[in-house]
Amino acid sequence: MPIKILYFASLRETLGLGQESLELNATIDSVATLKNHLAARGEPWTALAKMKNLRAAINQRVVNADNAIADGDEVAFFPPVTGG
Amino acid sequence: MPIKILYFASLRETLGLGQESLELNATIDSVATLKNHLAARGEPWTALAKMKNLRAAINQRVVNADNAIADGDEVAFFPPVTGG
Amino acid sequence: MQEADFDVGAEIAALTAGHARAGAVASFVGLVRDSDHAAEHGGSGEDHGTPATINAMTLEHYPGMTEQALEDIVSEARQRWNLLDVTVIHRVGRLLPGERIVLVAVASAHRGEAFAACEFVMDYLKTRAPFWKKEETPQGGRWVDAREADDQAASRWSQA
Amino acid sequence: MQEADFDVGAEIAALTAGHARAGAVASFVGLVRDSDHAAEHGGSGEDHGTPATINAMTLEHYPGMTEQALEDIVSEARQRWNLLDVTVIHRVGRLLPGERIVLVAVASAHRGEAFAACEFVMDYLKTRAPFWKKEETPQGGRWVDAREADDQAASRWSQA
Repeated sequence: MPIKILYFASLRETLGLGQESLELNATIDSVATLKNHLAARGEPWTALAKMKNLRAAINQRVVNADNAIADGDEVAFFPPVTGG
Repeated sequence: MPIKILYFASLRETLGLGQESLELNATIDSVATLKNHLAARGEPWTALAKMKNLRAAINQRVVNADNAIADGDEVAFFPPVTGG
Repeated sequence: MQEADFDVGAEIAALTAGHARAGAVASFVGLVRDSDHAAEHGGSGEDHGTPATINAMTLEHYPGMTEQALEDIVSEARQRWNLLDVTVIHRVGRLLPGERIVLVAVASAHRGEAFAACEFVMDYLKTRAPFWKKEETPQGGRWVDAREADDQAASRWSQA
Repeated sequence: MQEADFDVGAEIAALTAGHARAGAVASFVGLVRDSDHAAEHGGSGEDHGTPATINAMTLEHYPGMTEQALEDIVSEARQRWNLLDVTVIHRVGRLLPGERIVLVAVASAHRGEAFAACEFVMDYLKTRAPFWKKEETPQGGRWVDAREADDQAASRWSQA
């Protein structure tokens, strides 16, 4: 079962993409390894590696880079929040 | 010109009086001496001496006991405030 | 000071109507509660062990001085923080449980200043504005005692 | 979350309607300002020396996570203070200067708890709830940068 990846705000605009699906494999098993995999696609995906303070959530909870990802998870990447 | 004296809240009720006029003299020249003069009238005026945390204002500004009183002043005595 | 109730939403909206830089409004509404003040706090008086029902509350004030005291408090808040506008409304007369007593609303560019100033105005109002509350309870009338907690709250601002 | 505006007075009144012990409601309303956020602060970016006019603001959010984040924040506030009720409303979509963005209202028996909880919810909302602001200025669209001051404000609550 693939994971769902969501992008928000300036990151969504930079990538020109709001969401996608991806099949996990042995080398993509955490937020950090997923981020590296995506950034390795080249421009504009390098933004994921370059953006300072990139935030990530798994299943709608904020997580750290070393957090594991499992099949079927909803993973989101976004800049620091600015509501209120 | 006499001074005007105002009493508020529980003090007003205890004294059964909201306001009065009084002529100053050589022995009544400050908040403290005025208070002593009034308390010396006997019951229920001793309440002025007995009440802890009695507050006083001259011309609608809170003052200390040693504050001088002048002819024509408006002097008020009241318990600690409890609004809001 | 007024006997009539006030419209919280309208007051807050009016506060920012002329201020395009206003990004923040902090406000406070104080209400008549249904049970005894001292008892709720464990009591400044030992004879208030259980909360007494309050049927009504009468607010007395010192006409003339009240206006001056509120102006002084708002003026001090404006000196301490960068505020765009401040509204203070305090009712007097007889009020029932659930009725609004007081509104303080502060508009500023940023929320930190709005919150601090609003709390400051309330703390000073509670200790410096000449209002007195008398509760009507089933056991009779009772003037509310000043709370030490209110003095402590107000004294924070002079230590800062 | 909603696109529609909200009625501050009605929300505050509703908050205390069922709570006879409510003596205090602290609330906060955040509004769209007419000039640039970063510039007002002296700027996290050096290229914002003078305030830029803001024509409109668009608020994006993360549906699903937003609800969860706000629930978590309110739940933490209720653990920290003795609160009677809490309302949080945050608008999304395109808003004009002067329009309301957010309402936080907290009812408690006493004002100290109401003020603290209201400010806590705002500080956490600003740093933990997935909303993002994009300003429309005469120079074009611009995503608002997160403010270090907001992180500092939120971090106060973990030191306490």
